[in-house]
Amino acid sequence: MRVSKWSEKLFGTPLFEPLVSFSYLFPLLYIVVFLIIPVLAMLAIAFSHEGHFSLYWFKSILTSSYYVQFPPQGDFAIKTVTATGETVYLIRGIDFGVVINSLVVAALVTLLASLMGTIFAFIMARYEFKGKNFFRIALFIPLLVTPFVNAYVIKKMFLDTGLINYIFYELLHILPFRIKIDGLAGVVLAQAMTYYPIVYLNAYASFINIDPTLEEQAENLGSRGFHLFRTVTFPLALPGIAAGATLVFIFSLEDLAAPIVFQGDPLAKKLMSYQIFSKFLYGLGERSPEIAALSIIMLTLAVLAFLGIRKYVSLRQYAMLSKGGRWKPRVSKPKPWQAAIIYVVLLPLLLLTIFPQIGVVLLAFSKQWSVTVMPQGFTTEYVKQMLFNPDVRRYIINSLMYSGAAVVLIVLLSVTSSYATSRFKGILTPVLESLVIIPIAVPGIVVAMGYFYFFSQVFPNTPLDPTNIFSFNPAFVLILAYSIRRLPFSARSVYAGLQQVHVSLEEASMNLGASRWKTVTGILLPLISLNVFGGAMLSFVYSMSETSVGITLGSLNMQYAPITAFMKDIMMSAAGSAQLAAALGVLLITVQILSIVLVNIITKQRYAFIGLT
Amino acid sequence: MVEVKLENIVKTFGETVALKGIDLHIKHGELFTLLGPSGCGKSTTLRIIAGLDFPDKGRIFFDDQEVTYLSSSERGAVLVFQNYALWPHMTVYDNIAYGLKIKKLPKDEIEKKVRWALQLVKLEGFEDRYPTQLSGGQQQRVAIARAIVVEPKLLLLDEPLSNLDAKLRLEMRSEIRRIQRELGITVLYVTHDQEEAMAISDRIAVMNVGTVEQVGTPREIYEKPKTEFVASFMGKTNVIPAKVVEREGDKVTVEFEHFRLEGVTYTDKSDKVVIVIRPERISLKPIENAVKLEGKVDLIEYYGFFIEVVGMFGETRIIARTISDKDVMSLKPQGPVTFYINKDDILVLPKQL
Amino acid sequence: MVEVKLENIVKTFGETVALKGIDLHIKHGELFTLLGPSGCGKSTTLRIIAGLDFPDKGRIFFDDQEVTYLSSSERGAVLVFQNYALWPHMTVYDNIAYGLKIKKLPKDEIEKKVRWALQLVKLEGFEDRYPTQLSGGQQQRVAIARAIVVEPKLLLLDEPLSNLDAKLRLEMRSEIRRIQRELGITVLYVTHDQEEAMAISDRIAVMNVGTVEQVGTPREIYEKPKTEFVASFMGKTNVIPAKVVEREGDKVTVEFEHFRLEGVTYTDKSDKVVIVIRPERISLKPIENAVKLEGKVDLIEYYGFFIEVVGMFGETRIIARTISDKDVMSLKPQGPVTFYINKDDILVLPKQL
Amino acid sequence: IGGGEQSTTATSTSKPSGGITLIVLTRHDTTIQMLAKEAFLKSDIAKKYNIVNIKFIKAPDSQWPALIKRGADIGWGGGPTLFDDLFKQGYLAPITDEKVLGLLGTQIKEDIAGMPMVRKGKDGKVYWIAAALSSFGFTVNKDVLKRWNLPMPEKWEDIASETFALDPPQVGIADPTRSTSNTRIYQIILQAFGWDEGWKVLTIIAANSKIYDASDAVREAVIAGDIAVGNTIDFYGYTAMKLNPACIYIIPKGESIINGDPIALLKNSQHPEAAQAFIYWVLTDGQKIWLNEDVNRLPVNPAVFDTPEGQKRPDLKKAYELALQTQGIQFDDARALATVYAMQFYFKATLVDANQELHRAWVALVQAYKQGKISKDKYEQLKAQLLAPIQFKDPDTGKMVTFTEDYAKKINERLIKDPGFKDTLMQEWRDAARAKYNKVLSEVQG
Ligand SMILES: Nc1ncnc2c1ncn2[C@@H]1O[C@H](COP(=O)(O)OP(=O)(O)OP(=O)(O)O)[C@@H](O)[C@H]1O
Ligand SMILES: Nc1ncnc2c1ncn2[C@@H]1O[C@H](COP(=O)(O)OP(=O)(O)OP(=O)(O)O)[C@@H](O)[C@H]1O
Ligand SMILES: [Mg+2]
Ligand SMILES: [Mg+2]
Repeated sequence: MRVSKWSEKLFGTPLFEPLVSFSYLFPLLYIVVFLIIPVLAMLAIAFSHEGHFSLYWFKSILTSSYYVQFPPQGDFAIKTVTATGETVYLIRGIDFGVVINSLVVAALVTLLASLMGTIFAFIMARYEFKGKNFFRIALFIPLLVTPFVNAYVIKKMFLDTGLINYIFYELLHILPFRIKIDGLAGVVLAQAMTYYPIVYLNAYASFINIDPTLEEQAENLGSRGFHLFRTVTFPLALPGIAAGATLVFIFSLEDLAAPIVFQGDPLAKKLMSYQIFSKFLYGLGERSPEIAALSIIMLTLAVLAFLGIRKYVSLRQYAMLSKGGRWKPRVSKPKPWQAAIIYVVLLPLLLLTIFPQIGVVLLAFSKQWSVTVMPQGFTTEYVKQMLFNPDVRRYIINSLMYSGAAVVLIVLLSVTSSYATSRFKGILTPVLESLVIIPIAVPGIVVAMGYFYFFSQVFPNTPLDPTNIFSFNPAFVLILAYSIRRLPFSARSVYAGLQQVHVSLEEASMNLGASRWKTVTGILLPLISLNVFGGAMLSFVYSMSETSVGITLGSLNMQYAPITAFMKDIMMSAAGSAQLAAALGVLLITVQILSIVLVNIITKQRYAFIGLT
Repeated sequence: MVEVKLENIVKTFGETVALKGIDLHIKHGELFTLLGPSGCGKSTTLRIIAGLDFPDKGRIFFDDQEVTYLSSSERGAVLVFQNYALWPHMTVYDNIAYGLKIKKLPKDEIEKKVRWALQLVKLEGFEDRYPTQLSGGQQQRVAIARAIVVEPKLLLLDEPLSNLDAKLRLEMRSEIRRIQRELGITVLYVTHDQEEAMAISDRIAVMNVGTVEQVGTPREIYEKPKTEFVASFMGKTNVIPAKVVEREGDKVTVEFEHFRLEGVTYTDKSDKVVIVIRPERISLKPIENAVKLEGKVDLIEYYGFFIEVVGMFGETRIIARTISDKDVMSLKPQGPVTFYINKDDILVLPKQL
Repeated sequence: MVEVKLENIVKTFGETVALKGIDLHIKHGELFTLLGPSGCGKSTTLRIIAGLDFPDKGRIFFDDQEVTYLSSSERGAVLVFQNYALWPHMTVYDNIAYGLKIKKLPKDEIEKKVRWALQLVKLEGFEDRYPTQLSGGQQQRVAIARAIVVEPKLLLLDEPLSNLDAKLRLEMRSEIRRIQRELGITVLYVTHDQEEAMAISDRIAVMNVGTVEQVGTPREIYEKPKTEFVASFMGKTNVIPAKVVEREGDKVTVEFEHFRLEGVTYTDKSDKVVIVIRPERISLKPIENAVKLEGKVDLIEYYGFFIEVVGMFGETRIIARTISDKDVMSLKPQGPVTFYINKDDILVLPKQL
Repeated sequence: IGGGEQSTTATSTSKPSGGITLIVLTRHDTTIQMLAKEAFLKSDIAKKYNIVNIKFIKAPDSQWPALIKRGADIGWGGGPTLFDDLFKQGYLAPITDEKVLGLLGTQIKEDIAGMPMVRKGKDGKVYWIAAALSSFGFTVNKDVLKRWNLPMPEKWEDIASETFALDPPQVGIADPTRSTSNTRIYQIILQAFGWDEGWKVLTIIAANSKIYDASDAVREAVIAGDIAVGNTIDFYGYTAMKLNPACIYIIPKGESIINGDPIALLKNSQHPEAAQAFIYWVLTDGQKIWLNEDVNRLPVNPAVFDTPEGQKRPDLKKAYELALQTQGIQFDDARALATVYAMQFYFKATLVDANQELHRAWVALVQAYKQGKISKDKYEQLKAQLLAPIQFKDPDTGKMVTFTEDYAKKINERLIKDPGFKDTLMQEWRDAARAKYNKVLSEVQG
């Protein structure tokens, strides 16, 4: 056989090989067809005004003070006095207009999450102290995703009659007045508390990956304490921290749960994600150019943040551990003042951030939670209802099935794409590499809208057509959405696994006469099975708790709705439903803990829950 | 056993030209070594012969059959990777049996052959271990057994010893030699270690940035290097830039600093030359008919088996090596020293860039 | 410049005893080397001297000041790590200036000193590069400059050359030697390469699993090893297990296979011994008063500068090394061979475990 | 769960292929759906008609016609406006089942407090029947009222007053584009006060309020003590009272109406008999659903109060009797329908989206007046300015117009059909409203 020029160019294989071409083309086409085209096609209407191509909608958004408002309006905090004579400070944040608010919130959340994540990561990586194992476990807890209920509990905590005021105002008298946090401030708080472990995990990995000799050398030259941290440790960990921070930025930008929970305050609604969501749900079936334009702006911001940081991170990814270096982690006992900070400041902070999850569990077993500090009464009714009511069970089963099916696709996609990108250097390699990771940067609500129009236009009057509400079955659309949105988690894991398997193991097999197929199935897959498994588990967990697409497209036919659509529905409807939602939250938490434990036991490694680079 | 011919093999990777037109002829049952510095194209050549990469130009023959575009699995030239590439999820037995299973041999025949290979590499009793449970040397023997058991026409070894410590390296070297002789297969061996190449090879090709500079027996290459590069690559040697100032037939006079060496053999046209003198050919005791260089001692380094005296001749450092303590007794750093060199031991070669 | 004394240093890591009671005395301005195989405790010793680890027992003195529990930043013994530990986020200039900035020197003084250090390691013009933009050798020089610029009392070098290729290693070796001499600082050097140790050191301490086996000049250690371990660690040598069968004062008769060597010097009480003979001390030509061993040729290996003949004496392999072609002319594989050994060149040492 | 019913339990959970699945379009929330499904599938009626499953589809109003065309069987819940709209467009089928018709006038009154409980066509046929009663009013949390020293509101004007100009706001209402009950409340206000005056009342209410996405959230906020007063439908109020004794539901005196929340047979039903059997069940046995602790609605059929379950809810019985005596306004359904979308979007653009500015301007104005920083005249003038209708450019004619009832009628349908038109208009409204509010604010401050 002669060398095939185009095969070499595209796929990096001089002799055309079907399996390799498939590994390139399957994930490539899948992502193009089910992500790029739907999203771009839908967004295209943003460029039409009165039948012509126009930037009208962008202009009108960016010049409307509703969307962009300088100087900002409103008071950050308002002081009021109740009839009982108590002073209450209402903290809501100020209004920069929808677009800038989103940016400001995302930036603040990123900043807060980075600060907290970095501090926790640093003490965990560098200090040995009593209760460290408690910290270690507790730091995982905020990562457990319980859509809506989580933010609901946070909102409750920061009411003027909530837990925080109870502790700091009533009990400890530290606060001279009550505070109540609402509006954008509430959103920032809820998101920061939810997302900071993402930075924590990335920062922690960075800190322990710093070649200890780099710090020892500085110390050896006379540096210590904060100077050492500032000049050596922190700059070296910065790429990892930045990677985590970007994820937080994007997650904050697209988050719906917190604005929905804080919706009572008009400010909390002045966020891009909420605006798109709310208009989309109301105007179901109409193609609003204004939402499309807003979606494009949001997508652009997310993608820019993402690409920017990827560039920065890849520039500064230092090959940390050099050959021959000693691997002795720098861990020391905290000095008294450091211990004081750990126990007096960080421990309470940590407890605070895990309270939402605790609150969810309490709520699931309580009769009600209205004006009291904590939920009241004990009942197993809601948990029973969750487990035994056939309708509720159906939502659970739906979610399990969709997530399961999505994971099968995800495994196939991540194995093929990682195989192609890690083993071959065709011109399609960088394209595929970016495509596989890009879903992280596409806000879920944008995907949901894209699918809505895509499926209603490409498959009209079939069960795939979301406007065909009567017979629309969201199963297929949700599986697709999950498989795309959660692909990056698994793909990173498989890719990492492939990188650890030296190519020569495959070459040796082919060199001994084995075909490509036999080599992949007989040599490669067994070797990366743990990575595949770990990644699949991760994707599964995140599929189970996917909200954006679930609560929009998924709720169009409740018969086939996923658990998150149901949670959102009941959170906002009949009384006592917050408890049922919490019970479902407990179920999700259980699934997640089981998965993590399973992954840890089977792959014998602490799995970084979310990683970007 | 096979004869391998490479005709004008060219291979580029993007911008870098890895091979600039290689011609080689490896004979039946020979242990042939490619020797050269890192990045000169040794592995590339090997991989092209194994069918893991394909040349941009040129042709490859096994005996008289052209195999240039045959895929690796059809070619029967088996490569033993530098890192052994043992499959960690298979036992020693399964690793070795892999190639036979692919050929769909009957089970008992596989068993028989694997046993034979295990015996050959002296690893009986290790069949059920996993590669991680073996030492480096044992792993290498498994890799060789895995290659040999399929009875390859050609065995390719890519720096198989570079990961081993000095002691093990010596052992493995003779092992490879022994197996090659026992089976009489053609072996192509890659290394950047000149000592290893000389110890093991029937013939050596010295490579330099994508070209073959010289092919010959170890002795030919050590004693009659054809280029400055080959000379300097074969062990520590003195390479002194100089100029031809007079010619008489193939005898010339060359000059460096203010020293003149007369009547040395040189045939090339270029006037820019290097004088190559092996340190051990420089005597510290007077010898007859020798060129005499007077300078001062820069350094005396003791190496146990031998002693090196680094002399400064003007700005030029020349190293002399002796195994006799007495020769250096009278020398001291910065003191005077005289080097005696037999004219036959002076090699003048055109200067390379 | 400083004098370093270690008294009975013990260090354990969990179960492993890394140092079992080390005593060392390093003199002013000396280049002192710790030599030993991987894992013997060289780095641990160095780190304890640098103040990066603390001993479980024992004391450390710099001149007459005890520094055992001084923190690394106060100690002034600067370590150059094996992997250089250059900070990848700083330029060459910033890397070198780091230690000076900590001392809060005025800016222009820092500048002056950094320039001086750059010049010393011949890296002028590289100040603005990042470490990843440097070759391995350049990186090492930056690491050395960074250490030297703070004018340390003591410079500690942990296998600084192990990552370099052969050629660069030679260059760097003389560089280090030169800088050390120029500045006259005390240097403690760690390596596992005996050739490097011999070429560079004033004195060497040979270490083995947490203990110092011998301290001495390179020559003392090569020629008068006190233990089997030291003998076998200093270059390729023959170490033949044997038994003392007769004693007469400090002369004994030892036996291996069916060979007997009479009248060799041995003072230890143990009867289990090893015979240590350097290959180059074995002659292929008859010499007077020599022990004569008759066996057959196993292998002849050509190394350029010298040739090795591996002889089989019963089941025992003995290597002889010669630089003369003529000696081996008449030998052929599997043919007979006679090794001649001067009694003075036979070293009998008690067998170690 | 009764003892001898194993076989039926089995059929309700498994899915036999032979039986009938009824498709019910609804606006009822999940709890009601779950309760109804569970109880009905166990009933003798379900067995008799071989109904093995009920599929609820909770779609927004705008989607109902499409779903009816595809053959949904029953419409249940969503308020009379929606059902009258469907009736007008011919999507409802007349009820023929004698058993159902037999209930009318006997167990189920044909009108209550002046409002129809049964819709009859010109042909005399019955097109929808109320399955539950609702009134509209506010739920009040007395603890919070006390905490902020506020008077108990009794009428819409009370929450549309300076008293409630507070930070944080203590009134909660819902976005009309998301809440049918609040839409109905705003329609009531617009009819009770007249179009122009009505908008002023709505504006002040919005200025005093937190605006939630859905009415459920309003109720939750009152129960949780987040706000003192929330606009709700009656049964949310009753639920709140159950959950938090500090809560009380109040029907605004003389300004509310009693609604029947209809159930109807849909035009293209595939199983009209079975569907009507279900309707019969809802009107009789199924009335018990309303008595559930998590639902708390007023049944339309008072016979249910005589059952054992009914006797456990004297509170609801009392509420039912109160409702019968309610004096409501004359409410014109057709008129409300003619402007419903325009009203929703205008409300959304000028009062919801611009709520932040509106609230600030209003609170600042009231405080300035209370603190004596501005005179009464100035106050009245600025208040009038704040409440004055906005001027905006009609995208079609380019002329500056205001949002009159006629204009609202004119654009009502088009808003649904032309998203570009809607987006443009809403932007105009939103920006004009915000500009107006900001102007007042700056005059108050400056
Ligand atoms: N896949 C590749 N892509 C790009 N360049 C390559 C590739 N493989 C080899 N090269 C380049 O080709 C040249 C020859 O490489 P090759 O691996 O054959 O060297 P080598 O002689 O085996 O070196 P070493 O002793 O370090 O293994 C080098 O410059 C190398 O960088
Ligand atoms: N931090 C540590 N924890 C546990 N064991 C250690 C640690 N550091 C060193 N050791 C052990 O102590 C012994 C001595 O180690 P050391 O690093 O000093 O050896 P070395 O002589 O420098 O070896 P090499 O030449 O491989 O660098 C080894 O057995 C090593 O495994
Ligand atoms: Mg190579
Ligand atoms: Mg070491």
